[in-house]
Amino acid sequence: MSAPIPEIKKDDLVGLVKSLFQEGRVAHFLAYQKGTVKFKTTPLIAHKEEDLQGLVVDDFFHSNLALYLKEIKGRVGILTKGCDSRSLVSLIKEGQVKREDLYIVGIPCPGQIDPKRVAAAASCAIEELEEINRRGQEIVIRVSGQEKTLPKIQALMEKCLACHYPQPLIFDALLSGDYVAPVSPITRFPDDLRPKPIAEKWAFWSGQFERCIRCYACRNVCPACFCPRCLVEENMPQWVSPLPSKGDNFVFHLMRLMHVAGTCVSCGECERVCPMEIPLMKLNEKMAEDLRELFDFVAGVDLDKALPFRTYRQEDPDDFIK
Amino acid sequence: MYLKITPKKLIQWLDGLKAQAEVLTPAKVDGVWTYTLSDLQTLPQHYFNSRISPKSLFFPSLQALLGWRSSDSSLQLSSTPPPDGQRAILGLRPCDARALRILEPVFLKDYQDVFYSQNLLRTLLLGQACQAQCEGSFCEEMGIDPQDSADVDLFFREIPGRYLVKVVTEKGKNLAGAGDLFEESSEKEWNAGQREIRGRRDKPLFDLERVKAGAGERFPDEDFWRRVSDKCINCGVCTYLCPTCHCFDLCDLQMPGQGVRFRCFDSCAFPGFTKMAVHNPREEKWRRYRQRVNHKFNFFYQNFQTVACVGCGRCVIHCPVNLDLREVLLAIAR
Amino acid sequence: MGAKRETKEKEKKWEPKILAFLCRWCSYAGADLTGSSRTSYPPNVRILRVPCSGRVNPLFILKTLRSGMDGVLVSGCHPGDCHYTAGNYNARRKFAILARLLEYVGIDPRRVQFSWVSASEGDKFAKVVSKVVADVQALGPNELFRLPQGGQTAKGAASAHE
Amino acid sequence: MNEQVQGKNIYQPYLMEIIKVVPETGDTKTFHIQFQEASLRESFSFVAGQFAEYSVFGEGEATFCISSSPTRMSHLEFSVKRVGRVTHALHQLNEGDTIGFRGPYGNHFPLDKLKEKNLLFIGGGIGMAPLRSLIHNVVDTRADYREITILYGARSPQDLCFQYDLESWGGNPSLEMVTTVDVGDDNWKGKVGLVPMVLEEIKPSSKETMAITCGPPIMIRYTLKSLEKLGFTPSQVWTTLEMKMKCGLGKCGRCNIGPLYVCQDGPVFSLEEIKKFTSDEF
Repeated sequence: MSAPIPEIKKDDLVGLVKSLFQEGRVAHFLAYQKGTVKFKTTPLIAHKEEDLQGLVVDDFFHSNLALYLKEIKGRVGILTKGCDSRSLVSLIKEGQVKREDLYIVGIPCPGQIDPKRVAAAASCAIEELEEINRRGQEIVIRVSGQEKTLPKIQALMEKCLACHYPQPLIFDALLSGDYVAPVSPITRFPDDLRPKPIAEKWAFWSGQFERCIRCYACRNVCPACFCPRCLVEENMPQWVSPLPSKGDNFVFHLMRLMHVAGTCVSCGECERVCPMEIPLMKLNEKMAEDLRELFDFVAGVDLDKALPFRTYRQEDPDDFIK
Repeated sequence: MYLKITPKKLIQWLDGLKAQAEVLTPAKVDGVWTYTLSDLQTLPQHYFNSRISPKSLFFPSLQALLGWRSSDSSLQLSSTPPPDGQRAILGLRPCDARALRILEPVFLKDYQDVFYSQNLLRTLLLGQACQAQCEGSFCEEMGIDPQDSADVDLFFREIPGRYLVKVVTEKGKNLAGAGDLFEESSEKEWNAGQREIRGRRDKPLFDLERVKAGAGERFPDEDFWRRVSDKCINCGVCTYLCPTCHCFDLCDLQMPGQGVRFRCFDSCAFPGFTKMAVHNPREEKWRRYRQRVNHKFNFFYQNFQTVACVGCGRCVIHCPVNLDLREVLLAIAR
Repeated sequence: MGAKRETKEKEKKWEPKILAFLCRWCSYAGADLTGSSRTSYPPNVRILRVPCSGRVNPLFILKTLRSGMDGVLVSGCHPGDCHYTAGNYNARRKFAILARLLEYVGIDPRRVQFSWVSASEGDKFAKVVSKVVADVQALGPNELFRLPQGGQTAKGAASAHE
Repeated sequence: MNEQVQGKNIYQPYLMEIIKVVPETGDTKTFHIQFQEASLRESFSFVAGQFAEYSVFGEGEATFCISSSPTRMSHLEFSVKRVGRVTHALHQLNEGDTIGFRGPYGNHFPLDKLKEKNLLFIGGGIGMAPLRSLIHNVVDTRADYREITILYGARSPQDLCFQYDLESWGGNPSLEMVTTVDVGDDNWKGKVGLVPMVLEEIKPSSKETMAITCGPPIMIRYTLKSLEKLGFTPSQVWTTLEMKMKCGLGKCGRCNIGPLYVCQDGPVFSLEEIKKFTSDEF
């Protein structure tokens, strides 16, 4: 349906994975297969060579497959984009997976297309989009039989627009030939909420927290949320009530944020899967920026650098304490 | 009885309805289609269906059931009064309307849940025919006609310049019959208003009868359930968005001197759902997925002679990992 | 009967409730010194003794706010003085991030304050508490998470008209 | 009552006062409770085997059977082992405290099928609570039944609940009472051994006998096997199942075993019924 990520051939990938299975290098391989609805892929969890039949290479590699490392243990091969590879770095640092158990197949990422943004740019419903294709630096779409061209900035996921690590950071094999994914020139995606007065911030977030239905899709899809028993399931004492009320949702989201501080790589999966479209990436990005500014820490880029809450410096900022 | 009305007059009629009822219409709020109080400037455009099913207008995700005030010496309980005030919901799709009927025996049989029953009684259901097949949907496979419904009070079918209206209930008749905004129409005109559904599949994906039988037959097949639930991430999106899922939790919120007991959504996909002190009968993911599918297509049918699924497709398109219920049903029917 | 009592309560002037997490090795002793040296400080503070400011999980702070307290104070040993060498250094990092996040979601930083108070700083403790109480007094009650009103709350996610 | 049912809030509990707390073992207590509303003390009725939802306001609701007998209605009793949030909260309560009560719910022991039969009660640990309700009931209507044997086991003598009842049953010439523990002590005069083993040792006749059992899942599993060995057919064996319940009204959807709702179709089932279950998830 759409042009694949530059230079990546499905046959190369399938060939590689087959040989990994044959050599016993992996017992499971995580990749993508064609989704059952438009503009979506679905994770392919292959346990043997035959399972690779449905494997695809296309423009909708949305899922961060590292999430399945919570469940699937042992020798696992995994297809990773730049952001996903940062998740792997984080998980290795957290002791959740061993580097030697992983076989990482990297793919340089040209940015993932966001059908929601495309539909918004074309002022139609996603259901009315007939086709989305990548053509060079542009995205070509078809709505009611009419072709239309969108610049990347209107079509890619917001997180991709400010991505500084489109190239996988750790890998055992890189599938791309000579293609190197471009680093975004934008430092960060602008968040117009940050300069606003505090009352407006509360008005915004209390409205968002009010809408949360506590389906836990954000938590369950998050590779960094690997606790076998989440705090919200704890009931003696009950720290967070399961009620989807504004106050409890506030505690849940802030608590989750603090828990993934330093491990969250802003892969954006929480926001993508949120059925209420709560802009969770605003929170992730804000925290990522604070970590960078206060502690010079960027999540998932350096295997050797200590996680921010596992270390300290005497000269850490102190001005907020009286 | 059949009527018709122009869009302009429909807005006028709804505006008049506002005097006696809250009028909820579909609107996009924060990027999500919901039923919301309408200013009735225009009727919704590019509208397929609401994100969260309208069941939550009847069975809300958070419902206060009772409250108490307590001191050291005494405790006073107060029951939450049943919801009141008339309302009308416009744009209800046939699938969601059916779902409300499917939920009726759950909430009304044996022990009548006054919150659900009152919400039904106080709401005028204004259904609307679909013009295009929703992504991920399989309503026709589930025996639902996307262009007709007997589960509402009035049902609207859009034709160029007009809405054709089928009067289903007395309540609908009384409301539409009053005034002169509606014109007479006929069954013939109604039938002529039938439209080809855009994007409709040529032939059904599966046979529901086979699914009903197959779910039970497949029940003991652990490998099958393990395979189909492999990529499930145990979140509650499918159940919370579903128009027929109705499992809930009861939960207390205590603040100094007072508290409230709430009913809130719960999901069979969560491992904690059936967890007891020492034992959890559905600890494993495949058991939970099997429960969901069987509850809908097997157990619910045994108990209430209807399956608890209307094929709206919400679980299909909003599943974070695109675990497609249709494919599972197809595999069951095979 | 209940109504009468309610109006009475309303007439009473609102006083902020502050929960203070105090490290037992310094600020708790500091609070003690404040008392024994007869320095007065506002009675709005409920003190919770913790083994170290490092014990204060950000969750405690969130939970305190959610439980209806109007303000939170966390106080520990001055940098370099931690009984456990680095508990306060570690805590400081978490608090720095939490404080910024709270500000970002719209919780006024004056509601959640941090201080270093040693066992000998009885006067400082009184000052810190007075400031927190005055700040929160100025902000008014923490109504952010008021109990949804008993009867009426029914959150139809599909209804945006609450 | 009926006119109230219409429009009544089915989630609303009655208020009950705790009139007595009886410590049973280190982690189990029996609560004696009474309706605050005097009229309910008269009108309330239930059948042995039914359960109710008990609330500690602010902590939540939990499900327990009513462990007193319908033949002794001066007050109600229920017994609680301390395992989770609500049970911990209940254990904190004292005489005079208020709790919430919704019920009775569920089916009950098949008294009509037990009449004119020999009865064999097999209980383990806190599983004695529902049996106790029925035992008191049949003792109070003793003439309706033939021989009655009670076998009760626990981990140690200290873990035996209802010691006061055990004494009175033991002293009752019309009952045969056997107690057993996994590990005895110097003063222990009963048997030592697991319930199923002791059951095979005392060899009750299956002729014209109904066996009623309740206890931890592992005990039930082996007891059912032993009963089979002794010649009991599935229709002669009854048990009450424990599943997580929240509403007790057949709505909240967590106690189902296949199409059955334990809170409405159970909790009392015959082994014959259990063998026909679709699912092994209990």
